[in-house]
Amino acid sequence: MNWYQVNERPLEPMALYEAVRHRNVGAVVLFIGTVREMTGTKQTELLEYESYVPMAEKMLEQIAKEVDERWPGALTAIHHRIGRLDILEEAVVIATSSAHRADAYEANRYAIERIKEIVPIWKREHWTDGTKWIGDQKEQQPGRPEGVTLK
Amino acid sequence: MNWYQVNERPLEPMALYEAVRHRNVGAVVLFIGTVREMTGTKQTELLEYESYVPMAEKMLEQIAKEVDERWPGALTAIHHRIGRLDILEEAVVIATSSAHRADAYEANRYAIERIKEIVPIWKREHWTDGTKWIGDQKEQQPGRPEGVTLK
Amino acid sequence: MIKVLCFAHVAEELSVRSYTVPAPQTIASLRKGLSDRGVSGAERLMFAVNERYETDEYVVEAGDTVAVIPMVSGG
Amino acid sequence: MIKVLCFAHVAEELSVRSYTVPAPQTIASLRKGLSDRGVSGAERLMFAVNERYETDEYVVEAGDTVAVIPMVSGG
Repeated sequence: MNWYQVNERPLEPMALYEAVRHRNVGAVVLFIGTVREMTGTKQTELLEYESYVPMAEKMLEQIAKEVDERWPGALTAIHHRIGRLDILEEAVVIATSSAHRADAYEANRYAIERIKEIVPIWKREHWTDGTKWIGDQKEQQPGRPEGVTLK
Repeated sequence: MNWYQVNERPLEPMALYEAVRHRNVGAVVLFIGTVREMTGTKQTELLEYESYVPMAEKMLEQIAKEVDERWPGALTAIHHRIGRLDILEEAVVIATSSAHRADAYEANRYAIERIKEIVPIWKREHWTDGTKWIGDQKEQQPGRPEGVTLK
Repeated sequence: MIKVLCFAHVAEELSVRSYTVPAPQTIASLRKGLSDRGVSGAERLMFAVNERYETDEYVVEAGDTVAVIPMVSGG
Repeated sequence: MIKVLCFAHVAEELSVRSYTVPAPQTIASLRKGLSDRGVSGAERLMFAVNERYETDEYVVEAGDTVAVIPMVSGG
């Protein structure tokens, strides 16, 4: 299994779980992002994800390296789906593992926040009353990805 | 499926995942606690869990209610295994879901901390050099479970 | 009578999984009984009456089931 | 020449997925080109050269591939 993957295939959370398990892991955290129907009074019909795939997969791997620097020994596997997704379908799965639970939780949370900062994936909402490409709500420095190490 | 369960059967993380999903969930967090071999230089051969089962299942349900009070709408399912567990086997699975990821992460973390405070389950470590019943390392008020509401 | 259930190190130290004592009794008196019988760390034990945590001043009545609950270590 | 890749709202506004421009050019000049062609929010676009983020002063050379990266929204 590839640990960092962006493509149109349905996601398999247990494959990522199995990837990050080993004898000296005590805690695995899985995050699964699914397509939600209602946001306030707005009704989503489907989501459409687009990506600059080769760079996105590199960025996922970079996030895993950042995790390992911050929580030594923690393992991270991330798959993101692209294309058209219906309500209830999985868009992203992040699996983190560590000897102790605090690291596995924090590493996982870190990974999803970083995905929303640096991984070239875009979401287009198809609502009952129109469509729109969504920019992340995070405050970012104009023209520069948050926290990216530039040479 | 029972949402709150303590017995000797192997755990099935995906069953809990499926339980807490629905159309208005955007984030599911799964925590899976597995039996780890090494703790520093100590080598675990197996773990033995014992429980006061009917009360333990009630306490798991109480934790889910506490979660719903703190993160309205968040769903929680928890299975804990007891008996003898080998290295790599799953001891506990906690699934939480919510519209937004912050709630699902926080609810999940809250649930595992509460399990370690109020759920009558005890772990006996079988090391290569002996066995011991483990009391949680948390500081607790003597003779009183932390945070339990007493009438 | 009151039925008392024992678990983990308490069951091992007493070599019983349950025993009965006369009613009524406070939890404090049950705790002292365990201490007198040599149970270690009796001052840190928790108690549940009919599957609900109660504290030292609680009076356990005939027909109640008390669980002696050492520091838990699930997860 | 420099190959420029477009995604999401940028691709839609320009009605192209890629185009080429003469080398060398700074990212600042590519940004200005997009702004001049009517791309919205050009001042907030990010740029990657050969799959690596770079900033305005970076000089893109012939043969490089530049990706124009609107605010990402994965997850």
